[in-house]
Amino acid sequence: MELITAKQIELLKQMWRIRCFEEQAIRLYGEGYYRGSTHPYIGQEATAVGACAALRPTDPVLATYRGHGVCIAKGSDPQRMMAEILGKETGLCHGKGGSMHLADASVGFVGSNAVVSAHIPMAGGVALAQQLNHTGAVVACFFGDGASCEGIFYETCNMAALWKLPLVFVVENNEFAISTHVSESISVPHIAQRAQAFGFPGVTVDGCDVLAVYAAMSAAAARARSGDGPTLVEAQTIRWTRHSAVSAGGYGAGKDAERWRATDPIPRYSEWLVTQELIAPDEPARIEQAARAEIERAVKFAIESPLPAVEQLHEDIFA
Amino acid sequence: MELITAKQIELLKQMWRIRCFEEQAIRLYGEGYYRGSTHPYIGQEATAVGACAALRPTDPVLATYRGHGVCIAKGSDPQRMMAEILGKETGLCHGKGGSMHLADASVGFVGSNAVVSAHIPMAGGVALAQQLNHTGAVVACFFGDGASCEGIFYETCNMAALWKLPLVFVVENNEFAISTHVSESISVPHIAQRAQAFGFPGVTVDGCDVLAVYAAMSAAAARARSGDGPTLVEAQTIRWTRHSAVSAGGYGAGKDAERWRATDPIPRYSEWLVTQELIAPDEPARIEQAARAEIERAVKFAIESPLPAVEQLHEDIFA
Amino acid sequence: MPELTYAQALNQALREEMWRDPNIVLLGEDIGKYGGVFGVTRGLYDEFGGARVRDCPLNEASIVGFGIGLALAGMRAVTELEFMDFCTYAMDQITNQAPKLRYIWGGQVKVPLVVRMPIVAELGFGSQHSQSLEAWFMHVPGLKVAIPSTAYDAKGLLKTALRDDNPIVFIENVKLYATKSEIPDDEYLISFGKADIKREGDAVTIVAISAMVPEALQAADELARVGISAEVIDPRTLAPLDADTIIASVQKTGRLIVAHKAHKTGGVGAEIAQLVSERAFDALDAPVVRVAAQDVPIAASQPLEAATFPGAKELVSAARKLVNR
Amino acid sequence: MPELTYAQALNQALREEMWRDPNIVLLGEDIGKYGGVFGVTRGLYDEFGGARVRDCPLNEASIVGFGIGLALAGMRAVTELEFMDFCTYAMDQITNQAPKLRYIWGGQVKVPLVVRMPIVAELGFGSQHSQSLEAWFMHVPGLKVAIPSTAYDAKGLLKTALRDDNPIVFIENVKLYATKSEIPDDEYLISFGKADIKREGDAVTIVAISAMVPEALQAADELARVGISAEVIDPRTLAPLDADTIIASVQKTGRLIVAHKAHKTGGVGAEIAQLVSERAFDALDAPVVRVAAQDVPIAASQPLEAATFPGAKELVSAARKLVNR
Ligand SMILES: Cc1ncc(C[n+]2csc(CCOP(=O)(O)OP(=O)(O)O)c2C)c(N)n1
Ligand SMILES: Cc1ncc(C[n+]2csc(CCOP(=O)(O)OP(=O)(O)O)c2C)c(N)n1
Ligand SMILES: [Mg+2]
Ligand SMILES: [Mg+2]
Repeated sequence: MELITAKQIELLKQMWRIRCFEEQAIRLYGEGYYRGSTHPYIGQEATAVGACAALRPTDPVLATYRGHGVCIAKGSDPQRMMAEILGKETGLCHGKGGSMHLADASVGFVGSNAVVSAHIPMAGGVALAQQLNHTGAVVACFFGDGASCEGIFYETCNMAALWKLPLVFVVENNEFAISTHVSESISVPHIAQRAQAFGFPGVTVDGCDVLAVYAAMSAAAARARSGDGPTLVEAQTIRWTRHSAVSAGGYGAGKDAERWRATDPIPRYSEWLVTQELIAPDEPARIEQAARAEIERAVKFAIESPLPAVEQLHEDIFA
Repeated sequence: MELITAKQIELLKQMWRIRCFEEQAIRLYGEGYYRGSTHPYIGQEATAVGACAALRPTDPVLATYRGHGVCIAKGSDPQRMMAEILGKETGLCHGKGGSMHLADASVGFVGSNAVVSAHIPMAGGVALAQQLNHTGAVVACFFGDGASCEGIFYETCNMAALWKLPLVFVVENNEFAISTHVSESISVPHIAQRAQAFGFPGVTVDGCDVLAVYAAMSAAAARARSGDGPTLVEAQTIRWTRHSAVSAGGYGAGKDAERWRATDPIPRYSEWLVTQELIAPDEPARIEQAARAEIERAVKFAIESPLPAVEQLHEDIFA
Repeated sequence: MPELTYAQALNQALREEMWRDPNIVLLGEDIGKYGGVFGVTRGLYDEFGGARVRDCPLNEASIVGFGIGLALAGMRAVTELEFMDFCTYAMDQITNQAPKLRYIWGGQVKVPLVVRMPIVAELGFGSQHSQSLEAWFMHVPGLKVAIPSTAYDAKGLLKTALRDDNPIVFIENVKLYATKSEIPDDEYLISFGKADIKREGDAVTIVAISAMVPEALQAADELARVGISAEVIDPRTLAPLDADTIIASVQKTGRLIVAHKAHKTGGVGAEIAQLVSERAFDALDAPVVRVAAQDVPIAASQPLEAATFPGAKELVSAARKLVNR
Repeated sequence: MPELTYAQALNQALREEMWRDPNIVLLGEDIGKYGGVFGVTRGLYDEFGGARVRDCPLNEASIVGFGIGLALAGMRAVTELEFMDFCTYAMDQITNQAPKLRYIWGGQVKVPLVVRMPIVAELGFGSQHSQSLEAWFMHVPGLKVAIPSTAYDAKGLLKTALRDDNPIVFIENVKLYATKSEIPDDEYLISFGKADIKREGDAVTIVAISAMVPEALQAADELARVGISAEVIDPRTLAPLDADTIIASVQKTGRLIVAHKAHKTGGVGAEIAQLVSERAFDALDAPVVRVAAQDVPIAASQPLEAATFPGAKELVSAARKLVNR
């Protein structure tokens, strides 16, 4: 599936939105605008953006507490996202979810889950619903390398394979759980290899190359849509931050700066767009500026929004 | 590893003990000597006997509620086993466990578990203890095809592979869970294939051929003992009975009689022993008679044994 | 009116609602061609097909997780756990996911999910197959908990559950599956949060759960013979709980016994007793009495199992002691 | 005496016992080089090595299952769950396996296993990371449950747990990890089943659990200013529970408040209240009062979270109402 230029440029815009959004989310946490924790997606932007670009707007997506990137890539509104993270009434979830529980059903993002892997069988069920209702939709389920160790991941692989569900497992392999390196938690060199046990394809792709992710995801989605069942797409990526606002772990501040620069998906893709003469050399800077401005508006909106009234406490428990 | 003749003959004796034991367990349930349920091992004898013969007496073994066969194969006392099934004070567990919870620490059988797959990570922990204490022992964990779908099985595979534990997974693939055929519950043709996801060997063997099981298990045990880690041994077998005293399911009474006769591990192995001239042609019959007599004594012992006193209720909760 | 067993009544409720609502999908182990380990889904596979009555591999956590996913996608899922004890494999999905997603996502989704699970106590299955764990679920906000004791209630409550857009833990009882009620030919529903007075009396109130209800009725008969008039109340749902009906009864009798086959410590008896103490303290002539299973793992051996679970006998002596206090 | 934080005291208990007993092995996520998500195991990896302080993949059920296996093989396992909420993944191992194996196998084995898990309430983590689930474990025969509220108690109880041959759910609290106690240089143990009277008083008894203990002490100060003398009791272990100390206090005060951050319905407050009602009914001048979290999922947003959890303020008003009843 070929990308038209406008969409190719949109990929860069989305990566910048995510980058700027996460920088602000980190800053606001540091300045005490919200509590709990936040799990930045910086460095991994190409995975969410490339994968979601290969999906249709109506394709449901599920992700983790490290879900801001996927939420933006799926097309949600950064203003309501930031307001949610700050626990505001205007947030996507009226402040009840916070950073780890973003969801936006209006764009098919259902949603972030804070329990590692718990959303994987749910993604299977959402995919089963698509199959039963012949919607033609494909479901994408994002999760990490660590999550791929939880039993329910394998259980869902087996069921999805048995029932040939329209489901794509997207493993965001950023090399670490919190502090545990994949070499200490996964007994094989590539997580994609897990798929062999279930009889469906597993592919490993450079998760910092937005076009490579897009291509792999397009193939997986096409396969799922045509009724051939699930695919496991392992995106090898890297996170630029500590695990979360609360937990260090994994990459040490600075010590990996070299690798970060080398793998940074944004300049890499910017340069590609420029050399392909799809955009002018000064366009990337303008795109960055636009993203910064947009996210600053989102921050302003979030900060100025009201907190939920205590009356909300008993609302939305039962339908 | 070559079997001396005495041990070769012992394999036949063990299979007959199991066959007769289960026939009596079924009869006693039918006659109301005990409640709950019982899960016969008839048809699968070669798997437990062949596998345990490849282990040392000091090698710990864990199994399921369908565990009478493994318990006998590991060398436990049929009298105390039958007494346990009848809930008697003289039983292995003083009647507290019953048919689904047999255990005999004195022979390294620790033990049967009634929750599908729950014992698999425990087997991993027992194996870890062997490694940490350099005992040189290997742990064997028996479970069914259905059990291989539970998440903790895969979790344990990953940990056992990471830590190169002295553990052998023995899948008793009798084609059905309760009523669900493997083709409806497992997305690949051979359960042994699951091992590929974890980077250790998986082998499929004829579970009705006691020597084939013995050979596969010997290789797996040798590998584990030498520090190379786990192996998954899939024994393709077949059960002759309904799932349990309570649940039908799987093979229909009679309808599979043809296959049962064809795969019956006992005459098959008897004939081999005779043709190899390891035993006289009339020896198998004598072995059967001896087994029948031994198990009848066990039944008599169990029936005549006293029930536990109510005072036992509060004993053995805490150490 | 035809007499149906508890199991048949559940089956009828499923069948009627599946005809009514094509969105209902069943997930579980052996629920298809086989009809369920205890026969509750018998015939549904033939009637509705394998797409809606789905045999699953053995993986309880994912069965419930798939059910939640179906619900998130606008369908209605009914998941069966073969024995209540196995809810431990699906505990995260049942307690951290299903009852919380609507709230944490600010009302964006509904989770119409029924998790059916039978108690299998007193049948000699032993420690890992004989537990009554309803107290765990009563402690989880966002969950509704039904625990019917008769075929009639089982059908009416399950039909209501199948029209409710929220996650429901539906607790059945294998010991009751063969017990019968007259089932009206006309459709009926029983709303959650309405206790049922199974027998009227004025000397002592007995609140009984699940298999303790028939025991309580038997005890009431025996108590009547010695001149003690016992009122027997079945809450039928624990969440929501109809405290008003219980308290009204206690206002009348002044004495309360809460009876269940779950272990005594931390059982729902504590919650119900304390609720009544909080709201009707002055009406109580004596402390609330709990009749419950002993706090020991459940042995397979018959005499030990019998000594673990209470029955009509224990209820009778508790009631006599309480009344003659 | 040196002052240590709750987290440091736990760390010291682990270190001392690991030196004392070479059979102790730690299993968990991020507990090795990293020292634990909340730092409780800091330094133990360097001191005892990766064989005894084992970083595990993310699979809680198997982490606890491996711990049980180690215990069955004669070792002693300590497993850490990063947030109490994740016990839901290991529920079968914690409740159907560890506490039952010795019993169902007729005493043939011992299961010396400590499952450590911290409550992480009131820190804005939201619904799936903020629960207090102690009531679930109190309902399971064969389990011991510790839930210390001070650094001093945490160390003494954990050391005792590490010498006990039975499965123990050890409930910590991240909100308390930074609170300090003076820790004696000499070794000390605190036995299970001994409540601690944190403050003496004669007008009202407050039984407080975990993070409610400091709130109760603050409330007692404020109550003292208005002339109400409150006695604050920390049970420290819920199984076994020291009911005698609580009842002796109620005999004196005639009034009882049970306070915890767990949801009210089905919480341990119900069990403790009903136990006291059963055994000291006539000593109670008023019904036992429960001060507990609201029965709603826990929101991340600060004002909603604050409205969910009780604190000293709610305790003070509850006590005043109770005393001036
Ligand atoms: C069941 C469960 N266990 C542990 C945790 C704590 N925890 C939160 S994130 C995390 C690491 C997850 O690693 P990975 O799956 O690789 O995702 P990443 O954070 O790297 O994106 C852990 C252990 C949790 N939230 N849920
Ligand atoms: C967790 C759990 N789920 C379901 C059951 C009910 N059950 C008992 S045996 C069984 C089938 C197991 O099949 P398999 O693993 O193939 O072993 P087999 O009985 O064929 O030897 C089931 C579903 C159980 N005991 N535990
Ligand atoms: Mg990761
Ligand atoms: Mg099988």
